[in-house]
Amino acid sequence: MTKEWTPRIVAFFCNWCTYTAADLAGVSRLKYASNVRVIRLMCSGRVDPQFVLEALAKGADGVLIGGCHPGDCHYVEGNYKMLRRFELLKRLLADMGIEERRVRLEWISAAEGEKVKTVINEMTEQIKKLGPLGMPQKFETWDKEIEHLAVEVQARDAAQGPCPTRAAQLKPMEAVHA
Amino acid sequence: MKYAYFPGCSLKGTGRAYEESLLPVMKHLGVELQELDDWNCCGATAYMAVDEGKACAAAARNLAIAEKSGLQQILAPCSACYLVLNKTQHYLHEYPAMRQTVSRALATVGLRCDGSSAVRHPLDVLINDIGLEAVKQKITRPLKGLKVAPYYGCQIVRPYATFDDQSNPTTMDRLLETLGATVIKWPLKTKCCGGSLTGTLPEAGLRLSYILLKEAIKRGADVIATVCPLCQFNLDAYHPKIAAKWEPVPIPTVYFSQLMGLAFGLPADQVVLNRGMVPMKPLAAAMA
Amino acid sequence: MEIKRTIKYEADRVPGFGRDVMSVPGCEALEHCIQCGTCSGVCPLSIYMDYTPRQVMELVRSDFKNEVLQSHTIWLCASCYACTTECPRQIRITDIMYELKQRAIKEEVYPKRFPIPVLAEEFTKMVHDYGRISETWLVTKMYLRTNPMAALGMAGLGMNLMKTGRFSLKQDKIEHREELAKIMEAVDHENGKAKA
Amino acid sequence: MSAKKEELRIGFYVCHCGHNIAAMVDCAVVARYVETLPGVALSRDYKYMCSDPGQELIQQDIREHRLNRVVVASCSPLLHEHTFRGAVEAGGLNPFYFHMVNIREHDSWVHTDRGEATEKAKALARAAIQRVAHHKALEIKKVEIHPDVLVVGGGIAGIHAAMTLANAGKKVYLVEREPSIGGHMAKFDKTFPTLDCAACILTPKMSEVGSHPNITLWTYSEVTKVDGFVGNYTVQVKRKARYVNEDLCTGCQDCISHCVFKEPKFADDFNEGLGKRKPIFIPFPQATPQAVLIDPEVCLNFKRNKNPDGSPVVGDKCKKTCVEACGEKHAIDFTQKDTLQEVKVGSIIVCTGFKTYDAGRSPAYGYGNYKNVYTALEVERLVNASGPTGGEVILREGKNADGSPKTPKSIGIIHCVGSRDKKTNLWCSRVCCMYSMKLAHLLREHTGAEMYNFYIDMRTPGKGYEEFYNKLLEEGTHFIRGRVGEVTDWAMTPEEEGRLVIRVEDTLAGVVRRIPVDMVVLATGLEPQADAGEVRRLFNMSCGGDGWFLERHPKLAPVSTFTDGVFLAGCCQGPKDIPDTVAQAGAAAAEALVLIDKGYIEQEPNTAHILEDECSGCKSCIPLCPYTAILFDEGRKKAYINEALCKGCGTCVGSCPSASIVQNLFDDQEIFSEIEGVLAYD
Repeated sequence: MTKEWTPRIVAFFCNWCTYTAADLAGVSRLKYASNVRVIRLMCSGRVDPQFVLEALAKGADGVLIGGCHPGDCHYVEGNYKMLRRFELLKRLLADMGIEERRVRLEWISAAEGEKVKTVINEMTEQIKKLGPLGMPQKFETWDKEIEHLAVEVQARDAAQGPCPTRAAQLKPMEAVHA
Repeated sequence: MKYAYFPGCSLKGTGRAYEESLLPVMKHLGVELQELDDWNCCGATAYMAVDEGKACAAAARNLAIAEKSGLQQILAPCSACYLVLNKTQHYLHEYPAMRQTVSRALATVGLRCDGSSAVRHPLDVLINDIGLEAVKQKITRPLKGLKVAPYYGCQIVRPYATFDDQSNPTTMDRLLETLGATVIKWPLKTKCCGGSLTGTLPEAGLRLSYILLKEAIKRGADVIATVCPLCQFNLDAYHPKIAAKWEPVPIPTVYFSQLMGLAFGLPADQVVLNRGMVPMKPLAAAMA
Repeated sequence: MEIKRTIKYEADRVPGFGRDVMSVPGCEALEHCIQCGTCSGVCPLSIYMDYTPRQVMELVRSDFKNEVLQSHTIWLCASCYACTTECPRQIRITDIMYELKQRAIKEEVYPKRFPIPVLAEEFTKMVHDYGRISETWLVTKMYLRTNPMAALGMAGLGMNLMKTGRFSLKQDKIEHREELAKIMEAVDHENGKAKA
Repeated sequence: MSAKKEELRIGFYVCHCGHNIAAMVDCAVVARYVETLPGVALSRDYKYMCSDPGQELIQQDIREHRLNRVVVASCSPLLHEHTFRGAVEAGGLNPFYFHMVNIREHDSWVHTDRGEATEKAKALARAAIQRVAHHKALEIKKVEIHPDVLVVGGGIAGIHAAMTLANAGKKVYLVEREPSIGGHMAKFDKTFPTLDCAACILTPKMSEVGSHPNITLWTYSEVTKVDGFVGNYTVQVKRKARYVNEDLCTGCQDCISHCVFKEPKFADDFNEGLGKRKPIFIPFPQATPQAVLIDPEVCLNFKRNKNPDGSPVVGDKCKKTCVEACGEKHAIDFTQKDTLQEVKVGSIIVCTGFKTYDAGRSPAYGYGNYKNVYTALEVERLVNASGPTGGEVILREGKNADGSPKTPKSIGIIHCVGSRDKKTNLWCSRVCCMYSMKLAHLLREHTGAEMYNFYIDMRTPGKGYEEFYNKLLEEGTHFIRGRVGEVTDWAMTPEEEGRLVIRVEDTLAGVVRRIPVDMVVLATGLEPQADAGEVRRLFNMSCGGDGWFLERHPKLAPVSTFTDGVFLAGCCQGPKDIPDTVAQAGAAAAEALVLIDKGYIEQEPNTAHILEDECSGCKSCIPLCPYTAILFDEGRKKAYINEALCKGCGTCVGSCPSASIVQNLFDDQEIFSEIEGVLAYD
């Protein structure tokens, strides 16, 4: 396709505030970028960090999480729980070299259809500037590199026998995984 | 305390009494004012009517010079200058296209304006930076018995000023009360004096000045206190014409800084009451 | 009795004029106007206007460009911003008036010998030439171009100014006039580029 | 996994919704695309899926094509999920083998490029197809409904709702913050457009409430805490001390006449401060309950005897002539304290009303600055026969020629004060045009003054309202279309001297006018109560951007909220007049009756449960649950969830480190496949 690249954004919206706000944006016929795909959850507290990682791994260039304003959560404080997890998640993503601006948490109440529009448009523009994240492609390259490495190691092992130091180093790693 | 000082054209011309009285008062309060190097006219209300881009660029040159001087606070006593410099700041912040045009134009002469400076009015500085307590300390001759109508005019409170209420400003009221004067309550504090229309279209402009003078007298004021050179000019210079068209309304109009100088006991050449065309007799009588 | 047609045909409109004005920075909110008349109610000069400020707003929105640019209203605005402050739809009416003045000057459709646009032009010219305004000169020039006889009536005022030491025939000027000229030129260049 | 056992046969339906979807999404393309996806047995596009034939189509297909999953791409699930689940169930499938895709509110209505919108619809549909494969058959649970109802707010809305329920034989707790019920309506003189006397129609209803055996009336009380959920709310009410025992007081008011204060001295709130009352008082003659109360801020007994921390104590520095006058009734009790009371109810109707716009926020109109500028509510009291002047319209300032208090000869009423203004409130307050005309009529009747009404647009959309406008025109009231610029006291002409001058553009005539009047009335708009934010949190409701409580759906669920079992009525939901308020209160009562008479509510089965084998017993989920639904089995060292308490937020699921908690309808597999599905496009 010759079309200009546009980012893919996955959004997790809570049923009571942000999803309703997105419905309101629709009813009000506000216009915004078509890049976002919304997944409805009952509460932003349901957002498992794995959802965010999974979305990025499966090709999303950004993830948007929408919940009720602090103090307004339909389930008392699910949004606070999300906020706490979100801070940790941001650190994790930073360690993985993923730009902070790709993942965004917004409080959008049921009445703020206008905000849904602004946030989605803003985020689309921002991520356009950042460019594609391309995790699936990266995984492919990494897989190839590892395959390549494995072949090389096998070849070397075949030639020299297993490396004693490497085996010794592996042990504590395995212990960690256990 | 040190501020960049933007006098503007009027304070060097017909409104010189404002500068002549304001500078000694500020000095007396320990405030240092450094006149902007080679400042140019702000553009006032006339330039905006001709070319907005150029008007903004011309005003922005002054902001750029201030930024270069390292002083982040610009004192602009003239209402028109205060408004135009503020408006320019707002436009540069709000409209990226305008910001681009202006910064490119300034760049051709090696200037830049990032909008970091604050444009301040003397009333704002007196109330919020210096404080009325410090002003009180300097009073040697309280203006007891003097009834003053505080007249703010339009452009210091509208539409950008944040230091006072847009409909019912009170900073000058509080200042005058601190000086010991009695402040007259009247609903015309922020009504238009006619602006430049007194010259261009006298029948329309002078009527507004006449109403102000008439109502001030009706409510028992001895003197009108103003913050703007154009207001002062309109309320001071056209008395013969107003008298011919309606009725004589003999009440003097002085700058608030002149009243401050008076209360501080500064010498006559720093209070410059002689610059007014309407006799200051009521003032002198009230003071006696 | 002289009669004049007052009906407006579609051909009297300049389609797109309203949209064009509303696209100018500061003039966007005009589309929210509910024609309540607060602007006229607070305007100290509305009593002299041929169209009230509210009518000007509607004429702009309905593309009646010629009526608006030739009206006295835009020149009577003293920029007191009362309308802008009081407007319930936060329309910056004063800024729209400025925009209309600019267009009238550009298209040279303002009333001839009308002192207000002449003053604005002379003012601008003086800023260009000297960087500062000398009020006495400015006013003199304006009277010469509009109504020389009226200048005589101002003699008394001149005398009074002289008596109080506020009259000066010296033309004040800035040092770096070439710098200001260069900035102005650059703005023209930028604007020309933008339009091209 | 069940999906593996049987062959997956998904039926997919994309709805045109007339042109609403079809204009921006190529429905046929979407249907053809979905047809190619694994597991899809059938894919159709259809004009109106929610219509009877549309639902019939689903049922028929389930039977004829042996469908075991259904996906509908149409509008928001918040609108029609229930409908389609019903259709699926009617077709013989478990209703939860269904998923809905929102391609209207989230797609066709918000995008402008047909290609992009169609691509988005395809991606969303694909996600649903992948998701629905993992759906499981679930059972709907029923929760019992407690038959008692709490009504909060005793204005006309609360009164009507409470009476409706009580007459249906239900027990009602009516809680009112002020010392008497009646609300704003009790302050009005007449009601538009019929001009019947407000007190005459309200007072009988008030006393009925006071004596109804099914109504427990708690005035001078506030709800302080709400726990629980639909069917089972526990509500805590603070009953403020009135220092008078309501049950013993007969309303004889002897105490008031015998108070040590010979004359009323303190501003009277009920009369908008225009009148005065004593420290012991009854808010107004028709107050319900008919019981006096004491204001401890001004009562000498409390004022002269205070603890060091300022709290009142009973002392002996006042002669307490009131107690003497009360005699054997012993109704006055200086030792009374605020008390907390707890009740259990199944549903709640919130009717907390409005407050009027503070006219001081519009300084151009001079309220507070010029004494003869009044608010409309003040004028309601002024023209009221039981008001502070006995119904005589006399001005705060000025004298007639004979030295008597001044009566106005001309009056200007300014509409839309604080309303339709971006700087204050953007909404139209809906009642001001009508009540302004009512006041114009009454003021004219009382004073014979020349009446001017200044309006922006005249809004009379009600039965008999336009006719009322016409009646006012016939009476000779001047209607000037123009929003007033300012009210001042400076004069341009001799006739303006000493009067208030209204400056306005008469926009229909196209001229600016100055109109001198003796009295200005500001038709202040309606605003949410100052504490609407706290009340909203208390009952777990939502507010619109303007601060009014948000109904569940503006058209189809106008008295419901997003919290089941909590209903709205009256002006707390938005400005409205008395007929609309009463209608809404009736509707809210009916909604509560539906719940009560059904006896149970069906609960969405989106609760969570713990996979015992996976649970590591780390307890990290336990403090996360706001409903304390998660418990710990110390013996087996495993957590377990009480599904009756679980509300289905999924917060514990999202944070379980061993992924051992599963939420029905939102389990990990379902969501992961949805994520994969939405990203598989291009």
